[in-house]
Amino acid sequence: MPRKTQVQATINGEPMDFLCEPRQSLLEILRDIIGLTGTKEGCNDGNCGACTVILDGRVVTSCLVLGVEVEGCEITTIEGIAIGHTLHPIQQAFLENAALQCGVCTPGFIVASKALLDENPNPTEEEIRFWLANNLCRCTGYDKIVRAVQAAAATLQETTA
Amino acid sequence: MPTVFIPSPMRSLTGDQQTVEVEGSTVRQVFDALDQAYPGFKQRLVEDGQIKPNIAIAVDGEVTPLGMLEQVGTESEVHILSAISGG
Amino acid sequence: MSTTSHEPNMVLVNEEFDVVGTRPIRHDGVDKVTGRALYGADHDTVGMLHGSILRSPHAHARIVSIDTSKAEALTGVFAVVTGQDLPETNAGTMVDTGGGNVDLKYLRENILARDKALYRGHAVAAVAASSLHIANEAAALIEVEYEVLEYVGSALDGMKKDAPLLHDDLKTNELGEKTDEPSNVATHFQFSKGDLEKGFEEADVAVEREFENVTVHQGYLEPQVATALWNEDGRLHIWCSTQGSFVVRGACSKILDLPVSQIRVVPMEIGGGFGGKLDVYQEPVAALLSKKTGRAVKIVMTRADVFEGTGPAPASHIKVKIGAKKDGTITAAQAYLAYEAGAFPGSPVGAAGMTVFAAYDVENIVVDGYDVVVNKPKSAAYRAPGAPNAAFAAEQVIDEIARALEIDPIDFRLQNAAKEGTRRVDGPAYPRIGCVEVLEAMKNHPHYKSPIEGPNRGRGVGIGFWFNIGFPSSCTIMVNDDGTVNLVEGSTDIGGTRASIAMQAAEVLGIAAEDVCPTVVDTDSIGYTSFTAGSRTTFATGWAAYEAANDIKRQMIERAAKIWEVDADAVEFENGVFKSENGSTLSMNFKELAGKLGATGGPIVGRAAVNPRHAGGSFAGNIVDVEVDPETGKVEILRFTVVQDAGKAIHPSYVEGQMQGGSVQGIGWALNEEYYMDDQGRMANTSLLDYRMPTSLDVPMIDTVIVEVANPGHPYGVRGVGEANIIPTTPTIANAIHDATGLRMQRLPMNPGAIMEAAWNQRK
Amino acid sequence: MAQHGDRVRMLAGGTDLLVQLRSGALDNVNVVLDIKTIPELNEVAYDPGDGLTLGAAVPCYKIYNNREVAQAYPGLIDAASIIGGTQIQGRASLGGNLCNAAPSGDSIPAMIALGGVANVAGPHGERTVPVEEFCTGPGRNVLQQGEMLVSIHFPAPEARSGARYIRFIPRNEMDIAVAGAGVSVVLENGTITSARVSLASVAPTPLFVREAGAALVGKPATEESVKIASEIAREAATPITDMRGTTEYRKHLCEVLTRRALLTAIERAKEN
Repeated sequence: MPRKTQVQATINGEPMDFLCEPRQSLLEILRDIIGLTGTKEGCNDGNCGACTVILDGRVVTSCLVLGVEVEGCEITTIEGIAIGHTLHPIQQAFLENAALQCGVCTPGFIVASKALLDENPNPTEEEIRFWLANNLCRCTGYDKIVRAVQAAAATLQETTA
Repeated sequence: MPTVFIPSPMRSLTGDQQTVEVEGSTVRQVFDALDQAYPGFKQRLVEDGQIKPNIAIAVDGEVTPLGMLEQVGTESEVHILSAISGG
Repeated sequence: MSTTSHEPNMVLVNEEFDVVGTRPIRHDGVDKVTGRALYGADHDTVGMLHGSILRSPHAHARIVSIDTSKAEALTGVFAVVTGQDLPETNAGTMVDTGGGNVDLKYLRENILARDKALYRGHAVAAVAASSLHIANEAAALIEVEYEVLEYVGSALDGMKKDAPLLHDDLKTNELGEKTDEPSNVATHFQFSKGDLEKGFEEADVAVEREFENVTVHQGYLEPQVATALWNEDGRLHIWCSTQGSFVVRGACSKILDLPVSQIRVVPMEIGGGFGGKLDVYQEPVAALLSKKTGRAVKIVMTRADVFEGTGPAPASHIKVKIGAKKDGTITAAQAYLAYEAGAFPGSPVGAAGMTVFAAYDVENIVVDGYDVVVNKPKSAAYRAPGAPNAAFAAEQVIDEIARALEIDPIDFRLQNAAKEGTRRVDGPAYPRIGCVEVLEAMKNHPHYKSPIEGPNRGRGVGIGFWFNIGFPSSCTIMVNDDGTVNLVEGSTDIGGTRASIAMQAAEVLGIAAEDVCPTVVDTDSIGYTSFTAGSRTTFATGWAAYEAANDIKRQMIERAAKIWEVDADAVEFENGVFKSENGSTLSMNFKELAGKLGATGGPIVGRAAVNPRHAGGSFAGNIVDVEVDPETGKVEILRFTVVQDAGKAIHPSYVEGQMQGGSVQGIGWALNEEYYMDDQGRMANTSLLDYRMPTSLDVPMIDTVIVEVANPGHPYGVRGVGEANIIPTTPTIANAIHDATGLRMQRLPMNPGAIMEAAWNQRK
Repeated sequence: MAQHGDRVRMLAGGTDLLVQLRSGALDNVNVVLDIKTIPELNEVAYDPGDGLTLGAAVPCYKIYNNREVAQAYPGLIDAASIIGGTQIQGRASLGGNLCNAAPSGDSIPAMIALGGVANVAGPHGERTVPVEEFCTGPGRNVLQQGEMLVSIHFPAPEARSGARYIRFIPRNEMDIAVAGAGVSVVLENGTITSARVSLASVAPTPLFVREAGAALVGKPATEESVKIASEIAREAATPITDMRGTTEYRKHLCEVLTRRALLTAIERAKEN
């Protein structure tokens, strides 16, 4: 068995260190080693977006990042989106707009949407659809997801205005 | 009397009749009566006292989960279908 | 691309209720937006091993030998299993797993191949190891010697006289009669009514066309996963992603030859199914590995496994002929349906035969159906199984006749629409149905009234019918002293059914949806409940909740009577308040009475087990505008409206969600999705990059109209809504493409290359 | 690196490499070197005089989020902003895209059109390779054992120059080019003084169609001229029939895409 490396990273604001094999992906580390199973695996080749996390401020698919690559990095997963005991406006908007059915793609969509609104607080519908095109949803037809992101953008702008 | 709708592959048995009226207050009784009138009928549909696995019986438009035990009214329609897979 | 909704979604309400028809936040919502909800792959237990399955690289091959010694020798490997580890059976032993009758031999051989590998991806052996990486390495070390055989790539090839046989023991079944010669045709059936010849003689116009559907996949985002622990006490525990925990229990019981009492299935949250998670695949394999190792074993499929090793929707070859008079009356209709079952019998061709002309009142019809085994994965259910293939054919021929007769395509459908009393070709006469109401809602929609302008643009319409089913469901409800209730049920929640079931109980009890706490439990903890499929869950399990709530209501009335010292029949319950006239007016609301239960005789539990019949079919229709790039053949969906009869929308948001989701699956099916097979019968595009499901950027907002034609067979008039919505989409888009380009597309997918080819052929 | 010979692979964004490693396509590889930490491979150095030097490991989003670069090289942004999707663009680099040497690599025709030159370092020192000569076959490139791609250099855009990359895919994002065209033109009062045309997905490597560009030199920047060049591109293409399209269809797309790309490039040139 390949020797394991010790890696230190900040995950959802919490400094952590873990041992990982060079071949293990960040997705495997998050789910199997650290136990943050909110990040989902749908394809393991970067094409479904279910494993989306924010890595040093940029959304990536964690299945295409090696665990050993995140030494010293800041990582935000779905478990780190809520603000303390309060849901993030995007999470609230997904609930109110019925933007999920089976819910397995939902963590990836919420994390990707947060990164979008952090960068572009007032996106057009086309900008939302373009940004989220790396996240597949098979249940909703995207309609209610796009509406939820629009609603969340509006809420966030009210609160910041 | 209940009316039984004969599927085309079985109309050879009924001399091409598309519907047949027979006595009976359960599917079992209806099939017994049919077999009396048209011998060989039951053996096409029934195995060890049960409706054959790939056949479904509908009474008044609803496929019955009770099979041979299903009640049949005097005005009832009985249909013989091949069981649909999936849902 | 086309963006923003053109019209607000509409609900054509037929009856108002307090809770039913409102839009509360789903009970499992918070867990699912925070990542806390536990899905199959999230299950972990102490000492759990990881399984990996070795699959056949060939579409059709005899298994000469399997040498597992190198795999077993690898450090970290705990066990290896092959088809020899499953009990042997002869063909013809039919068993009911709860998912319908199947041949036990075929059921077992699909789990692990025995003498032959019948499709690329067919499971041949499996390994349990301390890590997934080691399990995968070990699986690759298993040496299998194959004798590669000629494969059957399509239904028509399989029906040829000289076609290679998949099963030496398979004979054609015709309504109980079996042929003597072995064949790849598992079943032939014929439905007929009236006199077809006479019907076509009366016709002024007749159109006959042939159509090809290719294999497509449900495309659920969560791959199949199962963890099994075969305990030393002989009990088998399975944690899995399934649409039916009791069906998994039933299937594993038959496959492993173990009584159901010895199996407990825990349904984890499920990441989509659409019919594809009714059958078992790796559950029995994980069980065998657990038995050999004494440890829990988890097997998670890869995406390629999902495409090659689970059941897709079948390809088919369909011929449809329809005749009509100048005045627009359809006089005759005929269909020839050859469906691919996959490697084992059981395509949804029966349903296709019943639905192909189900939207129309036609006197003379003949439908012939063939279920043909081919060297592809055993087909599985996918949203209205069988019907979309047939609709792709029939709804295009209907469109062509309407054009030939110069009648508006909706008026033409209205003129011939099925109604209460219309007899389907398979015999049954319709109860109250909403076919006409759906067509009228389409005709009245601003989308249909708006002009379609601009070059290379076109509009299409189409409709579809699905039966929906009843089947058994159970429910238990416990009253808490704070006036809330806990609801226990067994239907996997695949799209908000905890809410739609809880809301029906809340309506009966006169409490808020939020005062019901619904939980989906394992097979030890609730009465038998059939799968989440057939658009049945809100209808049937909702009905069980309704009955269980009424059981509580009855007991609460008795308790109020006891407290007030009156007869039970002197107590009324209305709008959540118990009342009795006893000189003065006595009254207590549900919460008040709930608080008194402990002191007045103890807890109250309501329960119900139902097996409802009158599921009431659902009709759905589409209006679609497209633009076709004349230089590339690429189709853009400009505008999409879906109309469906929900009977009664319990939670309209999730009904809309079903309609929008089905529509977008239909768009993918129409434009891009296909199993692209190479010349060896292997799928070439086994990733989500190359199997092109629609992304958010490929579709516009999907406008919905919920029509409510109450189902007389349900207390709130519910008709299942999960399936009918996908049926009209492929032909509607084809009709729109024809309107835009004059091309009649007779093969799916209608991808850019196919459209350019059709355009070039038309010019030739 | 030297010691591992052909058993080593460089890891930049990993969006191709990790997938290939998992698929077993690189069974011989047992060492992966993360080169993202090397400063030179992350530099984005633009000078209006000298042009752009782009580190081989710079992820796409850092390219299109760079105002200066976006201003000066819209033809490069066309490609960088459509590789994979948002998440992929957070990792994938043009250097990786080039080394992966897929015929369908979206950024390669764009880089060829812009006259990009690869800076390669190895045990025997440094050398430069024009991008159009970098790929030698599907998944194969000119790198010798022990060599690595450090950066790609693009000359400063001339006045009245314009470039464009477009591809055709059945979806609107997240897809592999059925065919793609990267072009650039330089105008002088309405006449084309130089032009480059390159195609994706229609040959064993990204294809530099020198003769298509040559045919435009000295011609007026009109639809007629463009039509001639795009016909040459169609004839130059030698695509295979596979799940992404037939030979006939892909050749047809080469004409359509080259024409559309050239017309946009000319518009851009006029605005410069």
